[in-house]
Amino acid sequence: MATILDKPETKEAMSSLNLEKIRRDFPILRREVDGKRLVYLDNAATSQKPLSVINKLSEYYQRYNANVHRGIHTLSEEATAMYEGTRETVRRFIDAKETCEIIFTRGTTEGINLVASTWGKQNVLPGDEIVLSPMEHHSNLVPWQVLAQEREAKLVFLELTAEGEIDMEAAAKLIGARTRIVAVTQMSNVLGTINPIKELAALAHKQGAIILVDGAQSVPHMQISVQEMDADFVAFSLHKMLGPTGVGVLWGKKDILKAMPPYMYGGDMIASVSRERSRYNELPWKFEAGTPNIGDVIASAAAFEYLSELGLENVREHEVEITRYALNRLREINGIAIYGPKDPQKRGGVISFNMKDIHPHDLGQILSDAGIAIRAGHHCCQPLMKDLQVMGTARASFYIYNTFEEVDMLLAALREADKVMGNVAYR
Amino acid sequence: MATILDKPETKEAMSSLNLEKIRRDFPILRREVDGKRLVYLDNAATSQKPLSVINKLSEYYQRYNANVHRGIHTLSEEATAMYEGTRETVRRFIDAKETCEIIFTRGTTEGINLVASTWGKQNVLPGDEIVLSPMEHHSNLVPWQVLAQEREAKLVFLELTAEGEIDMEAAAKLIGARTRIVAVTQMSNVLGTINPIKELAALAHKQGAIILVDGAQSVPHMQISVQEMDADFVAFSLHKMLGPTGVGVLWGKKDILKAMPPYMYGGDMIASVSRERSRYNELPWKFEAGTPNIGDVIASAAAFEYLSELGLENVREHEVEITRYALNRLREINGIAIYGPKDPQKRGGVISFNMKDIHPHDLGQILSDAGIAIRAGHHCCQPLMKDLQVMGTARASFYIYNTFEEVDMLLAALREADKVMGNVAYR
Amino acid sequence: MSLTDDLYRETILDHYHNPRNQGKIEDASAEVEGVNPLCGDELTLFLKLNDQGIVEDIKMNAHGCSINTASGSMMSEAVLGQSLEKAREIIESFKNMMLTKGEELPLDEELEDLEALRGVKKYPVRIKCALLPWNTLLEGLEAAEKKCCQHS
Amino acid sequence: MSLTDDLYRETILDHYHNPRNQGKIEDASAEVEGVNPLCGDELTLFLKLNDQGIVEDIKMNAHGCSINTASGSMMSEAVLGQSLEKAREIIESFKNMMLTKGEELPLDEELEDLEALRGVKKYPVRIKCALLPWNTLLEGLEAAEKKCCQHS
Ligand SMILES: Cc1ncc(COP(=O)(O)O)c(C=O)c1O
Ligand SMILES: Cc1ncc(COP(=O)(O)O)c(C=O)c1O
Repeated sequence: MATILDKPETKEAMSSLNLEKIRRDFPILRREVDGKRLVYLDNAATSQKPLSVINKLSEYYQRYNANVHRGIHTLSEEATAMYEGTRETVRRFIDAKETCEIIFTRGTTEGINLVASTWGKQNVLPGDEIVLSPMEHHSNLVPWQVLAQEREAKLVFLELTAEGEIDMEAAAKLIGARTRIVAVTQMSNVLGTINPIKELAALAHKQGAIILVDGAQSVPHMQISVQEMDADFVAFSLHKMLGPTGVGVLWGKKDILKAMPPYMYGGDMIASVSRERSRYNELPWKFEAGTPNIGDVIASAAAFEYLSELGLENVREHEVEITRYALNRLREINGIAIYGPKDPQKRGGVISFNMKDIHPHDLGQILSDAGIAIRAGHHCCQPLMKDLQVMGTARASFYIYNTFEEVDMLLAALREADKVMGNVAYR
Repeated sequence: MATILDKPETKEAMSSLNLEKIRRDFPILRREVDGKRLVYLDNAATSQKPLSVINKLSEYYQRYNANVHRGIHTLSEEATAMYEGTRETVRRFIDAKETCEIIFTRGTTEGINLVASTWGKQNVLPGDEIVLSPMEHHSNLVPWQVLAQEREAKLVFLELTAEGEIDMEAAAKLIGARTRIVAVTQMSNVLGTINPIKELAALAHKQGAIILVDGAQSVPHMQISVQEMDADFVAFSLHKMLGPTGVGVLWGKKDILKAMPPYMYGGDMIASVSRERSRYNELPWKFEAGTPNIGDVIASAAAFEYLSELGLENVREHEVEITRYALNRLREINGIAIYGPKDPQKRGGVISFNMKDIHPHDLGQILSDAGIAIRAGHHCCQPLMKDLQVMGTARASFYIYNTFEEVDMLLAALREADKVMGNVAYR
Repeated sequence: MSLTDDLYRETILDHYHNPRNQGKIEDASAEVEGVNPLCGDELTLFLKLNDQGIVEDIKMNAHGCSINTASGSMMSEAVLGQSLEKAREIIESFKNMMLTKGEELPLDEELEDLEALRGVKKYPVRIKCALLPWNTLLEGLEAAEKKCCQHS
Repeated sequence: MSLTDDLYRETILDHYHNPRNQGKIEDASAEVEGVNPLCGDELTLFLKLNDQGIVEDIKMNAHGCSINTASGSMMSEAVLGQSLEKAREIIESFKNMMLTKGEELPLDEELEDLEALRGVKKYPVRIKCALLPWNTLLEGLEAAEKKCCQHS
């Protein structure tokens, strides 16, 4: 390892991606922060956007901005074709059977709320159980808490191993006859853990339950097939995968979506309306009330295309390697606690850690002053923080444009932080 | 009038706006459709966007894109400052008391659904009455239908005069002791009618009811003050007022918002979360679950600024004048039916009409082939179409960049349509 | 105005101004309604099958745009007197023409009139207008067939 | 690293590493909890007022960042032994310093230590960290005052 560490240039050659070329596509990476080059390691919060996405957005507003679906004029026809075309792009990307299973939302949070308050209200009865993992993001926890309270249903939590993986033996017992739904993240935004969705889906289906997958962290970083994993719902956010803010996708199995009542009511989701009563539109429009986020949906197509061109297997490989390198380097620091699986193959490119005695907020601040953007806090996972017995963690998360050199810069800054805080953890 | 008609150049001089200058700010207006210059008269569906908005969006993604609120690094601080700064811009624009009353939504539809399913479920009981006007958009009708069904409440419809204005004498009787909420549009997207919100608010408040204003068509086109009109809620969409798609605003009175349960659950809207229970965040974040539409909210600030710089009174004056001109010219056509108030001072720049025997779809298509974008159909107002005894209407709607010359082009194309359809309405 | 001319070819305008088989059938084997959610256009279709499953009569009550009306009118002519099976074949080939992208197969000679509607493909929104009568007919045939079977 | 140096001046680090008045008060007049929703930092504050409404004792139980801890520590020193009224004045001037934009008024001489926190203003997110103890104290004073009034 030592020789590689000495020559940062050669480290990049280890990547399955052409990082230099990729970085040129992201204008923000040329930005300086207080005179220092930006090192963006907050990708689990939101990713940066390539020019192709920014330009597509701009082009939409400069060339064919119009409201969709009901318009008969040229602009509206063009916008509708592009908007609906993106649905097909998504379908292919996640390997869904039909485009009518693709619902555009604002993001993962809205997707999960949609399911909890339509499917949930229809199907969860008093005494029923909703099974969650202890590593769920608040967005995949609080909607179920509220549903459980309303329905007098019970939340059941899966168990984690010491390395932060779901204990599948316990899961086989916890997912039982009263389970109506298993709602679980495919990749933890704190631990990085990749959960075995297919096995969990099998356990759920055996009990006649369904499974909802929070794909916020997984879909941007690895190839998924909703059919392969045999999920019933998958929700994810475009802003975490090179797309603009304000768009997400909820995919659901057609038969389940068909049986659900609508979520919001208004224009576009109706078939016909009289003063007292309305008939609702077909899938997917039944779930898309009002003017959608047309521009951002259309621009999202460029994000999907960018990732597909790189190849999701290359994206994943790059992240495994940079995570492996970062884990190794971080372990050099005395008094550091790193959470989640040790094997980079078993996790995503998200590393949460604490440097003894230094509050993550202080770390985050000092790193920011060095131009390095990481996240610090509870990462919307307060129950997990409690389980880990910490107030919060510092979190570095990688994406397709991050280099091994940036990991080195992180390390240097962490050492500097140690000094600033008058701490003696590292010698 | 005749002399003015002969010299299109001089007509523009009648406008309170510098149209030539404004048009240069909208790149899409230079577009050609099938070799004809685009004439965009579908502004009630969505408006076009000035370069300042497009550039602000692009700048956000190129310079300081980051997730907001919880981030400690520079980008996140910048994004948060801009995002929250836009709230203050909105507050000033609609004359709200506090920024915490400004909730960002996807659009009008989401805003109204939010109120119906939080305030509504808490406050509307069996036998209660929800008062609507017959000219409501589906977005301000269907959510109340569903609430009424769930709560065994009753929908009560106001009455319209022959010119499509709310009959205020009847309203004084229809808004009664059982009324819990009056939900009404400030400007009809079909008839153009401007409704007397202040008077309706007084009637509602006298009965202890509240009033929700659908501001989708009014806020973009006239100066409003939520305090002046004494409303309890106002919802509107940015995409109809120079802003990007995917953002809207729900304003509500603080005390009412405070007493409401949250709408969606997840990140950002919580104060603290344990496995079983959560405490919710303060206003306005209580109602903004998940990653918001950061880029589009920030870009919206440029839209508000653009309109404020023009001056809403000038915008309104321009629209009154172009509407007056268009109404006069349209009346030249034999066999045309024009809906809504005759006096342009009493209406917005939305003109719905039918040319006898020609289906609006056919009109829309033929106009589109001439480069002219209008809307044709039910405009999400099927009950009103039924009242008007039509299947749909053709609708031309104006905004700050439309010229009197474009009205002339509309007229010429309508005559051409008449010929194409083999009709003899116009001689 | 070439596109417009294309679209509003003579054939279409002829059927639009003089739609065939308008009206009601009192003793219909099936009566079905169709609606286009985008524009609100509605259509009521009446069908009468005889014992051999032949479309003995077809009538429509429609208030639609030119495309919708002409498409319905042409459709009624195309299926009147045809067997259930043949009617379904015709529907199939028409829908194929309207929905397939890329290579364009001409319709059978006896359906020549319908070729006039091919121009509508340039206007995606209006394909729904053209298809509404046909989708309604599909439903009608099914309903009528069920009824006939119950009779026997 | 000028900004960082600014922020983590000696005074702050001193209070951070050796926070004053940490612990509990068994017979407190008030015990209140504060939480920062953004980062989850929590704080329990204990207050003891005497009959004259003087802050006789103040203790805190906090696990926060340096800003939060130092701010609480300095606060405890600033209000210990002060009257309710004076304590509220101090809170007011500190909040003013942290929240006003534009012209900067220096704090009174006796609050000099607190000046060290002025640098936090450059980091909007962390203003909340600095304010948490103070907002919690405000609540605590109110609760304590109520209790005292009930006694009399
Ligand atoms: C009067 C009125 N209300 C509500 C809406 C719905 O707005 P949005 O589609 O942006 O949610 C519209 C626009 O379509 C409208 O014109
Ligand atoms: C695992 C996980 N689930 C859900 C979310 C919520 O996504 P969004 O904020 O885009 O709705 C996030 C991101 O913050 C996440 O990491």
